[in-house]
Amino acid sequence: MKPCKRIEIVIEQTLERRLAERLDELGAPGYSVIHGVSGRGDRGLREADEVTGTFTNCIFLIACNDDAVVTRLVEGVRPILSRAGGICLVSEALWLRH
Amino acid sequence: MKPCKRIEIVIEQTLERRLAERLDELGAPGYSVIHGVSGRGDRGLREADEVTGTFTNCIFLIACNDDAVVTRLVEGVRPILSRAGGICLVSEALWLRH
Amino acid sequence: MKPCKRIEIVIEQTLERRLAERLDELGAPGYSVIHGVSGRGDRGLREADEVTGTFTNCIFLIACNDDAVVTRLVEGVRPILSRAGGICLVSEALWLRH
Amino acid sequence: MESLFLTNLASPPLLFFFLGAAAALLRSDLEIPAQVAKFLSLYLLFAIGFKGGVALSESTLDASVISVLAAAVGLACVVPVYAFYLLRLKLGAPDAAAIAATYGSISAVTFVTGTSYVDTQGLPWNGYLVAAMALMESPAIVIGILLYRLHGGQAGVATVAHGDGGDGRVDWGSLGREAFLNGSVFLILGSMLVGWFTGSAGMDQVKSVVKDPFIGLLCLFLLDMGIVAARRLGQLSRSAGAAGGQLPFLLGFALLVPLANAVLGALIGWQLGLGEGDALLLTILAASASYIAVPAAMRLALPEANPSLYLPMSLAVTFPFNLLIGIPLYHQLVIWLLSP
Amino acid sequence: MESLFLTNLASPPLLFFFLGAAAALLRSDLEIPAQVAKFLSLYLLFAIGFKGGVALSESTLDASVISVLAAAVGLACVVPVYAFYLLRLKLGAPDAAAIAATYGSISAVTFVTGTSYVDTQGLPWNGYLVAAMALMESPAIVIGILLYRLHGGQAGVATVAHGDGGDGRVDWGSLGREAFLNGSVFLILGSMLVGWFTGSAGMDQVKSVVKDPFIGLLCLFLLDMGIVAARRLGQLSRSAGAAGGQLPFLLGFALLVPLANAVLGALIGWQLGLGEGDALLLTILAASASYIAVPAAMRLALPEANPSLYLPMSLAVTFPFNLLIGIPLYHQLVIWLLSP
Amino acid sequence: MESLFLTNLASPPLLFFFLGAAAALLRSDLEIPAQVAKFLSLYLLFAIGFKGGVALSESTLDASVISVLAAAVGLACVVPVYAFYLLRLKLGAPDAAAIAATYGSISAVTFVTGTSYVDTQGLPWNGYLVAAMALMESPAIVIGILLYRLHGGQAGVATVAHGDGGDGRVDWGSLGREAFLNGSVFLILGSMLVGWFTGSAGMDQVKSVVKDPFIGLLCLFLLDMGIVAARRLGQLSRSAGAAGGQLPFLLGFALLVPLANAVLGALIGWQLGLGEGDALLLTILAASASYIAVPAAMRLALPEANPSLYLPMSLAVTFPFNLLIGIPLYHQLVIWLLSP
Ligand SMILES: Nc1ncnc2c1ncn2[C@@H]1O[C@H](COP(=O)(O)O)[C@@H](O)[C@H]1O
Ligand SMILES: Nc1ncnc2c1ncn2[C@@H]1O[C@H](COP(=O)(O)O)[C@@H](O)[C@H]1O
Ligand SMILES: Nc1ncnc2c1ncn2[C@@H]1O[C@H](COP(=O)(O)O)[C@@H](O)[C@H]1O
Ligand code: NA
Ligand code: NA
Ligand code: NA
Repeated sequence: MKPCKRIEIVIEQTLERRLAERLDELGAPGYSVIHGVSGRGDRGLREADEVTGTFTNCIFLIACNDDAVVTRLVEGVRPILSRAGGICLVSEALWLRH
Repeated sequence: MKPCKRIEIVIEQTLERRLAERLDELGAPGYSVIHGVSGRGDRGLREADEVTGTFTNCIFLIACNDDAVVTRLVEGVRPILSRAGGICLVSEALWLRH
Repeated sequence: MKPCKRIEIVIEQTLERRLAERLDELGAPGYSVIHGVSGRGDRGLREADEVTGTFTNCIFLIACNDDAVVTRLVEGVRPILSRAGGICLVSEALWLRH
Repeated sequence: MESLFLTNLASPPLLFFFLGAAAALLRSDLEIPAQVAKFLSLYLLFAIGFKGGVALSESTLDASVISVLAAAVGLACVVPVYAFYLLRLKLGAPDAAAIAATYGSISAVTFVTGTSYVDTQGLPWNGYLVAAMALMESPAIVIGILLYRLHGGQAGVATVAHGDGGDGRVDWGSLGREAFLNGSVFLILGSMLVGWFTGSAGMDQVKSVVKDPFIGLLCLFLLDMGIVAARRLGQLSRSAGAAGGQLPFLLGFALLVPLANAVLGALIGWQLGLGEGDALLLTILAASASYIAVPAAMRLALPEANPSLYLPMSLAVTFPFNLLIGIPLYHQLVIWLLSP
Repeated sequence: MESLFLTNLASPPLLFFFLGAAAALLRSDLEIPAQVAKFLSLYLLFAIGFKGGVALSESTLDASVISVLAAAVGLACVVPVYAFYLLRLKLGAPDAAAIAATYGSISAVTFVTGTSYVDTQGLPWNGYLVAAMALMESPAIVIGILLYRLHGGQAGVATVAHGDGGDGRVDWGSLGREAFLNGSVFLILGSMLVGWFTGSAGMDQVKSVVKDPFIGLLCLFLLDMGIVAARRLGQLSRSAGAAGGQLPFLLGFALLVPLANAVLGALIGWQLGLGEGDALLLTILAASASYIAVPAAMRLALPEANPSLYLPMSLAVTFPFNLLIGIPLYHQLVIWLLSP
Repeated sequence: MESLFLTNLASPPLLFFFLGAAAALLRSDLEIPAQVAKFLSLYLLFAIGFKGGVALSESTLDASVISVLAAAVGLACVVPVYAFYLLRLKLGAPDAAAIAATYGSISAVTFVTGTSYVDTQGLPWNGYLVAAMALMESPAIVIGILLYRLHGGQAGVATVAHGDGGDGRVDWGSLGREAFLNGSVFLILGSMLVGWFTGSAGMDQVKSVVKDPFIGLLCLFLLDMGIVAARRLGQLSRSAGAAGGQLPFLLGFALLVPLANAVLGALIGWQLGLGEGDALLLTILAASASYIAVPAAMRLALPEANPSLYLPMSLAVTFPFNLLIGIPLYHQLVIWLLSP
């Protein structure tokens, strides 16, 4: 088990592919994406009820044990979030090496 | 990045709307909801396999940087959980301000 | 509220039932499973787009307040992950007793 | 009589239900995806509602229709009351109330399977029975909650039961919404209205969705119901055990109360002079127990009732019993009552 | 004229749209699962595309067809321009551009409902109108972005608008992909190609999916659209309020611009000498506003535009208006223009 | 002969497969929602199973049928053995075993597309071929695992391979469940039983689900398969590269082994004196490789085998090859063999 950061990003479904490409560019070691997430935030209710994905969210989970990469990821997604909405949380965890 | 609490609540799908309304009343700054969650707990297996939502869970994720609100939220959802089942976890995180 | 560990496991959808049975055997107090998760890792892109579940992931979330059980769980899932891929993260949280 | 059972047995929907149950018991990973299963249930309500509405538009709404509807609602109000007091012999107020509501209400899928049985038998039936079904869904929910308030509302956990406000008062607004605006009740009633309004011209436009694929899609839905029912059976025995060895009582209830209700329904149908098909459908409605509308509403109105009791009882015991044995048995009963 | 409205009113798809809206307004929990709703929308595009392609394969592609397609594309290029300058009177460049693109493009579901209206009226129509629809989807997206770059690209947030690179340049590759390879555009065009290639022999193989259940499935899809539209209405008034009390302006826009576009469309149809059915469908296309293809593309190309403005305007105002009043009104207009 | 290819090319299911592939290659965001795609696959198994069962109920189960079924199972046992030793030339035991199982088993969707080809050609075929298909699904799974145990079970990771217990023993219970109670195997067999039991009376009740929309829904499913196959192609080349430059070998295998198996299948069909349609379907079965049942089972039984090899090989190479070229080629072969 080694220490790592857990980055969670809630973002609009329509931007999933773009964020994934950005994470690849920025050197994320991997990521997982949860789909069909609804929610409420500054831009009001998003009920995940609509066929375009415009009112649906997804959640990215990124485990990263390199702090330099973590900083790069966070700074790299910041402009996307400030333009398109969403949130980003960073927390501590231990990563099981198998 | 500012410190915040991450509240996670696993609750039955049928109670999603009610919990969301309660969170609004209690002043949650926002929340995200993951759907179609299965699980096992004190009340046995819940296989997310059934059309009423009675045996399906959802997960609420709430980021909140005001500790007074966190306390209010936790106390406010406690009676729902003790009557209807489910769990609530609170952990530390950093919230990216964008 | 009592301290506990939050274990998160990302694993292939096809192995969901097997992991759940393993967790039961190992004495997990409960778990929640998020479905339809896509992602990228050492084994490349998994787009959750395919009918067998072979390229789809799920996420297990386990709250456990007994450290001995946590160790047993982590050691018990390690061989599954090393053979089938996936990741396991452990973090700290508080568990609301209701 | 034997032949009624055999015809019933050879019906694809029934066989797919048991195929699903077999899959679950053998622990196959066969599963209908949850969102599609949900959609199939909505489809069945949509189709049966529309068909009923069109049939209504073609019949005249006279006094005899009104009396059938009134009798149906009356039945749906009486059953939960007697069931509640019966259940209180062994169970606490929340569980008794929830199970009583479950058996007082009806199962749209049982009704739908009944209509396909009646059609296969070549018996005519009237569209207003769909209206009767829709009207029978909700009253038991309200009555169950009322009985609970009357008999248990004062104690313990119950004081924070409604509206979560801890003040022990019923939130009638949301109770009404859960009883009458429940998605499945709303969809049946709404589709019935649309069918009634657009009549046979409307039917011509949608019949290749509403009519033709009905039995085939019912097969696929029942395949899923079979899987789910078999999974829940084990849960029932565990939960009933945990609740103090009530399994025999609950199984007895789940088999005998539908029979009693069927007798009530058949007697009403006979008294009102209904035809064979109509009387049989009313009997099936009476005998059926809800496993979609009521459980969803009960989780909101009465979360302290254990869904591992009421849901498996109706879905995994009463429903297959009605499908396999009940429907032909009730048919026999109706034939016998109506024969001169 | 009155009778056109009444016929329209008695159509099941329209009534299910309003049933869905009623469910949402009454806060029923009725809901079509998201993945199924998405699939129903794909089905409608697949079916209308295939039908159009088969119809194309049976007609001759002569100069008159080309001129209709050219006029349709022309319309889809002109509308966003005038709409943008109109909107700039009250809104910032991003919102003006996104709304202009929304109204310059078309709504496939409105078109599809229009074809079922036209069929119900017994009017013949030509397959190339499906091609016109497909061609009208994308240009407005590109023009909307261009207008935005011309009029707002220099300021503030906008400098990091495209490609997220912060360099203020348009990423034409991904813009083109979002405009022309958008899933819904691609599926209509592709199905049209397959239909055109396989012709009536292909239609024989798939007609019980592509034709027969079309209106019934449209009912179920519109039920969902009604639910979603009613939910979004409230959002529109909140967002428009927050944007500085623009609600009356936006509502006026959402009702009057479609009317103006309808007049343009009808005039073009008349000038080109189209038949009643074709002219009506072209008018409906002109009047319709996108709520599937364009919103999805706008979120990628112009994330600073507020989707709580453009999506509810087209889905919750213009769409029901066209369904309920627009289609029969445009029909009246077309009859009046074409009558000698 | 050319005309067989052209007829095949003009079939909507095939064209929708390539439309989906084009969407993925052009990076369109077109996608069938996962749960619906899964349901469509279940639908196809349900429908083909039911049809086969009804056909069985109408034919007599004589010695010739038994010998076809036995030959089919024999083929499904022999193919994985020779394939395994061929693959071991270049690959480790786990990958060799998994790929051998994949090619020893069959693809229900290829079979289903084959039946629609055979129907389009106006050739009659017998229901017991569905039984043959169902019986050919599982043996290769068991044989693949046995070969792996025989040839690699002693080394490294493999010692904790089964039952995760680290004791190196095969868990026959769960292996059997994965091979024979696999959801797709179970659904075909079960639907076949129901079809066989209810016969043509059952078919009358469900034919507007089981028969009429079959090809149209196959189009939508193949659209999705095309998208997925094109996405996986890139993965295959990356993984095969990582596995030591095995891409040419694996591509050759994925194209030539099906051809060899087709010849085996056609010879058997000819020896057993089958009619043209039956012999062609048996040939198609032999040539097809599993991408639903086997991959799911392999992930459980042999997780160290790399799914980025065996899944893309069967889904993205062999499947489109069979669809586009294989089926008409095998038809030609069968015509040539059967011609006097
Ligand atoms: N405080 C929060 N906690 C959890 N999720 C949030 C929070 N704020 C926003 N979100 C999620 O992020 C999405 C977009 O947020 P926003 O851009 O603020 O509207 C919302 O729909 C929620 O799903
Ligand atoms: N220890 C746990 N870890 C993670 N999830 C849990 C745990 N206990 C319960 N849950 C989730 O909460 C749901 C309801 O729990 P319960 O009311 O204890 O049956 C379960 O179905 C699980 O999804
Ligand atoms: N660093 C990471 N952060 C989050 N999820 C990951 C990470 N690495 C792998 N995963 C998830 O685990 C799955 C399997 O990983 P792997 O076995 O490495 O291919 C991936 O498809 C992702 O969903
Ligand atoms: Na009842
Ligand atoms: Na327009
Ligand atoms: Na094969």
